Amino acid sequence: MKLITAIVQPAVLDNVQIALATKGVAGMTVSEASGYARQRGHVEVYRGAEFTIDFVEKVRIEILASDADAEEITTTICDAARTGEIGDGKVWVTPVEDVIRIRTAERGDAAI
Amino acid sequence: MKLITAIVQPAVLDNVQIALATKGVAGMTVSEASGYARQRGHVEVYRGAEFTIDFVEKVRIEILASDADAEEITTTICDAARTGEIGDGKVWVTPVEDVIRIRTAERGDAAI
Amino acid sequence: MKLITAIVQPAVLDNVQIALATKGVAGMTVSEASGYARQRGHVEVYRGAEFTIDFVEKVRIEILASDADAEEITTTICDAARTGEIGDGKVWVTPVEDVIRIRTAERGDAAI
Amino acid sequence: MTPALAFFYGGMVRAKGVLNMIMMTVIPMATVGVLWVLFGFSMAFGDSKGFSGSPFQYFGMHDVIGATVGTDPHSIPMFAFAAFQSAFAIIAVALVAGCAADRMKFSAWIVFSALWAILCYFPAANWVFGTGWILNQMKAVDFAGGTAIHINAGAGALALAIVLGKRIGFGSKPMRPHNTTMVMLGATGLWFGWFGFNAGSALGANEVGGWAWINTLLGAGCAFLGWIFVEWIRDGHPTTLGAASGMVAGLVGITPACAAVSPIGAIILGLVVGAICAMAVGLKYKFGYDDSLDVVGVHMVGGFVGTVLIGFLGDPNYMAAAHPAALEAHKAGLFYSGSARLLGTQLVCALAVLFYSFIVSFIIAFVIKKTMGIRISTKQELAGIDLVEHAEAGYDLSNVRYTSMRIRDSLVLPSSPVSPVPADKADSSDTKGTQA
Amino acid sequence: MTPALAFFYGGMVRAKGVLNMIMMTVIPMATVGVLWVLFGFSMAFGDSKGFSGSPFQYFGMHDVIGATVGTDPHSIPMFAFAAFQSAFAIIAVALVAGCAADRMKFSAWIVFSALWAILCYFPAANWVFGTGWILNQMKAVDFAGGTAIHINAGAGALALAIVLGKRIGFGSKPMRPHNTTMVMLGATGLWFGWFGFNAGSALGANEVGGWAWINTLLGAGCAFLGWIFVEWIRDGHPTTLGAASGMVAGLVGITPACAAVSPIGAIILGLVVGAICAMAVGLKYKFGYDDSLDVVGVHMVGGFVGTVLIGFLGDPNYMAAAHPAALEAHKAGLFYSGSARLLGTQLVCALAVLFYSFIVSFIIAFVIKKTMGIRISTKQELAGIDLVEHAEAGYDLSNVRYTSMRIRDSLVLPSSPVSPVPADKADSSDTKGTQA
Amino acid sequence: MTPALAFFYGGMVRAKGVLNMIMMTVIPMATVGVLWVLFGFSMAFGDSKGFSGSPFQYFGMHDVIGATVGTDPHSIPMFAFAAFQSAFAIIAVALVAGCAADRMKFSAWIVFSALWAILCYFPAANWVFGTGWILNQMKAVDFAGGTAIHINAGAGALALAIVLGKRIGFGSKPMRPHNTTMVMLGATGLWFGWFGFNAGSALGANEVGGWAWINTLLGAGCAFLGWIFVEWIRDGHPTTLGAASGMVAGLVGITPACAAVSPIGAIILGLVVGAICAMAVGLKYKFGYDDSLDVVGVHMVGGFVGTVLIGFLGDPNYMAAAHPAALEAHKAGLFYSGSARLLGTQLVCALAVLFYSFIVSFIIAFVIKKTMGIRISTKQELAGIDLVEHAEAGYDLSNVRYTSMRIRDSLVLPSSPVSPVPADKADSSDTKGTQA
Ligand SMILES: Nc1ncnc2c1ncn2[C@@H]1O[C@H](COP(=O)(O)OP(=O)(O)O)[C@@H](O)[C@H]1O
Ligand SMILES: Nc1ncnc2c1ncn2[C@@H]1O[C@H](COP(=O)(O)OP(=O)(O)O)[C@@H](O)[C@H]1O
Ligand SMILES: Nc1ncnc2c1ncn2[C@@H]1O[C@H](COP(=O)(O)OP(=O)(O)O)[C@@H](O)[C@H]1O
Repeated sequence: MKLITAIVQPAVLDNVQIALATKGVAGMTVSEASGYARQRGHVEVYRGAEFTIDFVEKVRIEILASDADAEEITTTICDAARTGEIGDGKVWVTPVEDVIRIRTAERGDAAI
Repeated sequence: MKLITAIVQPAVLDNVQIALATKGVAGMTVSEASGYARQRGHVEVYRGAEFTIDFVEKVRIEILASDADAEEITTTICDAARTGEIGDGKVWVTPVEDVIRIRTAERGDAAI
Repeated sequence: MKLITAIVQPAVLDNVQIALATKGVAGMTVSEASGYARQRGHVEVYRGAEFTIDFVEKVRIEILASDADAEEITTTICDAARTGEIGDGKVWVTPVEDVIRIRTAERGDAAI
Repeated sequence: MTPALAFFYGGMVRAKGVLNMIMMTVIPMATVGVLWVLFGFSMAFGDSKGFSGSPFQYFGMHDVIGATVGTDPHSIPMFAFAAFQSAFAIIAVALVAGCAADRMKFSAWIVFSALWAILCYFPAANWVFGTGWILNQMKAVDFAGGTAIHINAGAGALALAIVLGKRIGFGSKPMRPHNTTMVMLGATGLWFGWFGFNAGSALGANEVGGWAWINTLLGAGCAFLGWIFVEWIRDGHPTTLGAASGMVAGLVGITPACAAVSPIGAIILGLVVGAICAMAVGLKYKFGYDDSLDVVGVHMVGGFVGTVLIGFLGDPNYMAAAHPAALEAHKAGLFYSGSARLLGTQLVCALAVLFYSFIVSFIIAFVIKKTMGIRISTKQELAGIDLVEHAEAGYDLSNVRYTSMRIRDSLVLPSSPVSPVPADKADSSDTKGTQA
Repeated sequence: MTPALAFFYGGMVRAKGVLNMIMMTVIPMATVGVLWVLFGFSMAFGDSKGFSGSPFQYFGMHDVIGATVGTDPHSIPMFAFAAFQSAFAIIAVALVAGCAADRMKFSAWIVFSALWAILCYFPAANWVFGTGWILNQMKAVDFAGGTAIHINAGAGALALAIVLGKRIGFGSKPMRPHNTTMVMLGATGLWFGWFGFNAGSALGANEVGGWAWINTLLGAGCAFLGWIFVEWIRDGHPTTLGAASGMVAGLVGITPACAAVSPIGAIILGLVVGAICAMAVGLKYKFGYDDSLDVVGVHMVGGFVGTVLIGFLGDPNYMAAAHPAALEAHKAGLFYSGSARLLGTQLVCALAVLFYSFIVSFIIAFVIKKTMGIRISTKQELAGIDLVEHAEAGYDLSNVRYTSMRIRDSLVLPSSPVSPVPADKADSSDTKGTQA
Repeated sequence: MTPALAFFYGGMVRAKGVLNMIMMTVIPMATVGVLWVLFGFSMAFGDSKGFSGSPFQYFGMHDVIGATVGTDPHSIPMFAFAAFQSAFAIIAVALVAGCAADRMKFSAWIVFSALWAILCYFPAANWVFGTGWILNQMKAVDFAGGTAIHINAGAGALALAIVLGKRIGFGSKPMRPHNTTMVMLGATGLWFGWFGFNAGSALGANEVGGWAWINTLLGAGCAFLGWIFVEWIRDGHPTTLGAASGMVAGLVGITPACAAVSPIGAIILGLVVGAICAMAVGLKYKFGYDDSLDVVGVHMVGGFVGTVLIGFLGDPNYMAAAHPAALEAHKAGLFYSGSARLLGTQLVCALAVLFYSFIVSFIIAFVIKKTMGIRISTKQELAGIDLVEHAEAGYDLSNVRYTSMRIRDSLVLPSSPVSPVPADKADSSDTKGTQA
């Protein structure tokens, strides 16, 4: 099994969600994150003192997938999240040794 | 070494914490997350317009464990987090190549 | 490729960021977390009732790196994040099978 | 003023219940306002019929045009007086809401609060401010409502808290205030409004208003000090929640006394009330009733202590102008006159209101519990009362929106009596019961 | 009062636009205040020159020292009267801002609001409160500004919303209030201030002020009830946002009527206004104009309904004291006199102000759009208007700071006319246009 | 009013220090209130003994019953006057707190603020409002406290900031306001209250009150404009924090002048004060004192500019009614009379208060530093002052609770003089020192 982690722009979350739903992806976990790379942050000014907010808001999406589905999900996310502007983010895939559904204690692919 | 990641209901965090403490688990890292799967979100109404909050609040728990302890910790979490209702969440286990305790620069199992 | 995850004190984030920048690390993703281990939480009192806040605020840093750079980045983070006090946190390294830059669909080391 | 109470209370609950607490606190501005104008004012200030004034004398404010209150050079139009007194009626009822955080059906609260206004406040206002026995037979001193408002509301809250039962997790799960700055906003707003209540009760910009103002400042300020001193000694730290609570306790305590004591008396009264209330808020854990936001510890105890302390601190120089009848009947407070007559009177009146209110409130709450139901379900309580009773969330500060939107077809005109609510969201019995 | 509006509006937008909404609402306190003193007061209360009073009669408040307003035992200094009336001018303009959330250039708003004050509010104030036709020729009843303020502002908001166009995502993306407690803070603050407006419009602590106060309480309270009843039936839940909206709708509706109707009339008026406005706020989705915070649904509709209902509910007993000229000219409301003359008059005046304001506002907005530009760019709107127009964020509640700091060299004295702004942050044309 | 200041200040600090800032600002409502009644009023308004009034003349408000202030048809009871003036005393002291964000021991602040009230404010109030030299010998113009309150507090803040030293990270780490909406809430609340201060200083609803009100509106509004214009030119954006700061700066500047200048004069004064203060807040970075929330830049500078501008703008038509003695002694402002006598007088008085306050405040702060200690430890400062001084957190908006609860056995009655505080949480010396 695989864990697919994507860091995307907050504005594309809807898109990704819909694209995945049409591919039949059952579930995902989402959390807030801040990123720092090519995309520049912004400047705020308080009583004349300048504050540079280095980090840019992002959303982290995590999806557990069977080995077979991983590639398709990855591509789907990338396509749905692409705006073509700097800051679109990254997707990465890591190996998972075991998955358990807490409610039923099912394990492995059945638990996804 | 392993990284055990659990997505659980916020209300069971206490339970999990106590259960792990009794098994002698030394530490954990917790963060907020939102999930989306079988469990339905809720509806809010503002001046007659309906808003569906798709995502449900969850807590992510991350625990580093030696290979030997991983299975027991996983089971402990699942047992402590189970309410039997849809939305109980998932636990997964990923391989970790190295762990370092920042304070002492210890590495590997010693750092957990 | 590797994913380096660090849990550090919020106050050292600046330090880590600068240290990594001088080593030429291009990007990172940061999020908020709470930790629980040797370091004790604090006590608050509301109308005479005592509340123990068990968890301590931490910052999670995630960095994707090529196999070659991983060790140097890990050490850099540890050095920059060390205050010597309990609660300095942990760094761990996990294997990554694939990385994609969403904007360009580049894969692998090129996407980091 | 009542809005200030809404923020004082709202800040103290958890973020998932803030809107419900605010709603419970502000709804009397509508319901009690209407009842007041219909027959409440008449019950309070109409000619006494024993239990209360006649509800029909000024029904719907008829016969009020042209009428005045007070003796002549200082008389004011009865319409203005009714307007001023409406604020007291509303806040008295709103105060009770603090005991019911996070678990009471909103419809049940509307019914409870209306009945409580009719059966507990309007009569008590008649006794204390109007034509009734506390003011006129007993000649007790209660300038702006220590008994009628605070003891009354506090005892009602105690009864309601007992009937409601405890919140899930009371005493074991932490329920800390979600926004202490909002608590402070409310407390200072109350202080501000209280100057109006207490100084305004002098019905004119005269000298009594001047010292009522000074004493209100001192009473609240010294109770604030009294409360944080207890905390500093007992818990090691003076807290902001304690400061806000102390202010309110002091306002409560000085309410009956503000025209009858000297500034030095107000300082003493404030310190005593603040310290006693700081200790009294712990009683709920000892006795196991979930008076969630300490209406009992602050209002019942504070009002009681303030009312009784007049029996000690009532100063003849000040009472001569503000309470001549009481001065004549009972002499001054024990410390000035050496006589306990005033003290006895105060004690009797305070206890009478306390017991009356407790018993009547208990009966109202109990009847509601047995008929329409008084509490939301356990599942709803865990989901959060804002969501299930009001379909809203107090805050949305995140920049990430995990939300989708749908415009109701029925937005402009209702399409059906009850629009469908997801079954797992709210027991439909809930909302049905209250639409009648 | 106007600050209360700023919080009522500010809480309703998303967290990324709260500061801009507050700024748009408070800036008239400065700009309109200055215009008022320069020539606005004179246009409103100077001797009528047909369209409005002469702007030069009291230019810069000259000749106001020593002048009084009202007949003698109750006269007040004209300076005090001008001060009191300035609050009406400011809030009327500020109300319009609610239609323009999240997308209007701040410089364009400053220009629009100043022109709107001059061309729409000052003349209308003359017609309704001063020497103009609605008060003096038509002898219509508008005690505290249902037409001049609310219909006027609502119609202006409708025009501005149409010229501005919709927010990105209007009707499809959810835009829920980021802080409903702040909305309630604003609504209750408005209520508090409105007591001052309505009771104060009696220009003295007299009996008319007394019933204006009572009616303001009832009107707002009953509209609050009316609104949440509609929600309870239609949507299944009474909401806090609905409660706050109902309060404001009721205040709007009772504004023209508060001295002319009986308390029972105020209860009816409140319930009707609350229910109608609760339905009217959905119209924007039907017709597709983005009146973001429902200035039309609450103020235009509420003001209209309140103004027209006087034609039914105007009670001769109350009008005799407060509106003797209207009573004499038109008899009382339809329900009392059986005559529709007052109703007709009210309707004509309400519609006249509505159309005048809509047309003039549309022209002002259109001219601004074609000249200086009225809307920020799409990219800026997505980034959030607080950031691009004000270089600020409303909240920073996290304990983690992803921020670095730089002290500007030019901090004390400006070094160059326009300091460089990162090109991707703001279209420089934006700020340049407004520095002139 | 003082609560409004608490929110103005509280919103500007970081989330970890908001409660401490609020506490520092509100504690004078208790402590200074008591001191005022005990002997402060007497020091300020008793018969002058050179340095100040006699503290014993009205000690504890004795001999105040029946006394009045003002000449007869317009006289008011001395009790009411004392009540009104207490608000000035409290806010003057509270203003100083803004320089001490995030690092001052709460116990040290209580001591400092009490001593500052006694040694700096009560005498200055005597000089300016009472029987002392600035009003009576110098015949300077200071209507509502530009010197006694603002210059005084600003100079005190400068001294305290220097003695305290900088916050950790001052000038390098960003310390942005955690809640700009709260800042605006405070600023607009101050504006609202200031109408009461300035118009109320006319001691009656008369014409002087009318133009004081108008001028207060214009002064604050124009300084708001002045400030954001400077920002727009210098930084490229008008900010909400700038708007709020400008309002307050304008209120400060117009305070001494509001009865002595014409509305046009108030507009000029407002623009000048706003622009100058917008530049002055940068001085702390140049000179390296950490006046955290710009008490110096806003209050000292604003008060100074306002006081001195009267020397230019004092209009004989307005001074005739409000400041006849000053008009007679010095003629009007330079622009009207061509004489610099008034200007010179204003300058001398402003500088005298400034130096007096700076020196005395410095000594008080220095003595506290050397005796009980004035600052929390570095470790405590990093942990956040709310936590270590008050054992509280301002906000808990998350739905996830990482918390467990314990009911203290000692909840009702203190079990031991000092309950144990975890050693790593607070230096025990801290709390011990202040319980005495
Ligand atoms: N080496 C990295 N490790 C982890 N996250 C990264 C890394 N590089 C970039 N990111 C994440 O990806 C986001 C977008 O990266 P950026 O370089 O700005 O744009 P793009 O991916 O379009 O080139 C960053 O904000 C950050 O969250
Ligand atoms: N494929 C998945 N990848 C990542 N997280 C998932 C996935 N499926 C479910 N989750 C997480 O688990 C939570 C619970 O899942 P859900 O299907 O609602 O209940 P249950 O696990 O009890 O069947 C979700 O809210 C989500 O956070
Ligand atoms: N087994 C673990 N799994 C995951 N995170 C851990 C684990 N142990 C510690 N941590 C994280 O590391 C942080 C610091 O750990 P702690 O033991 O308090 O200090 P130190 O690492 O300096 O010994 C914790 O707050 C927690 O976030």
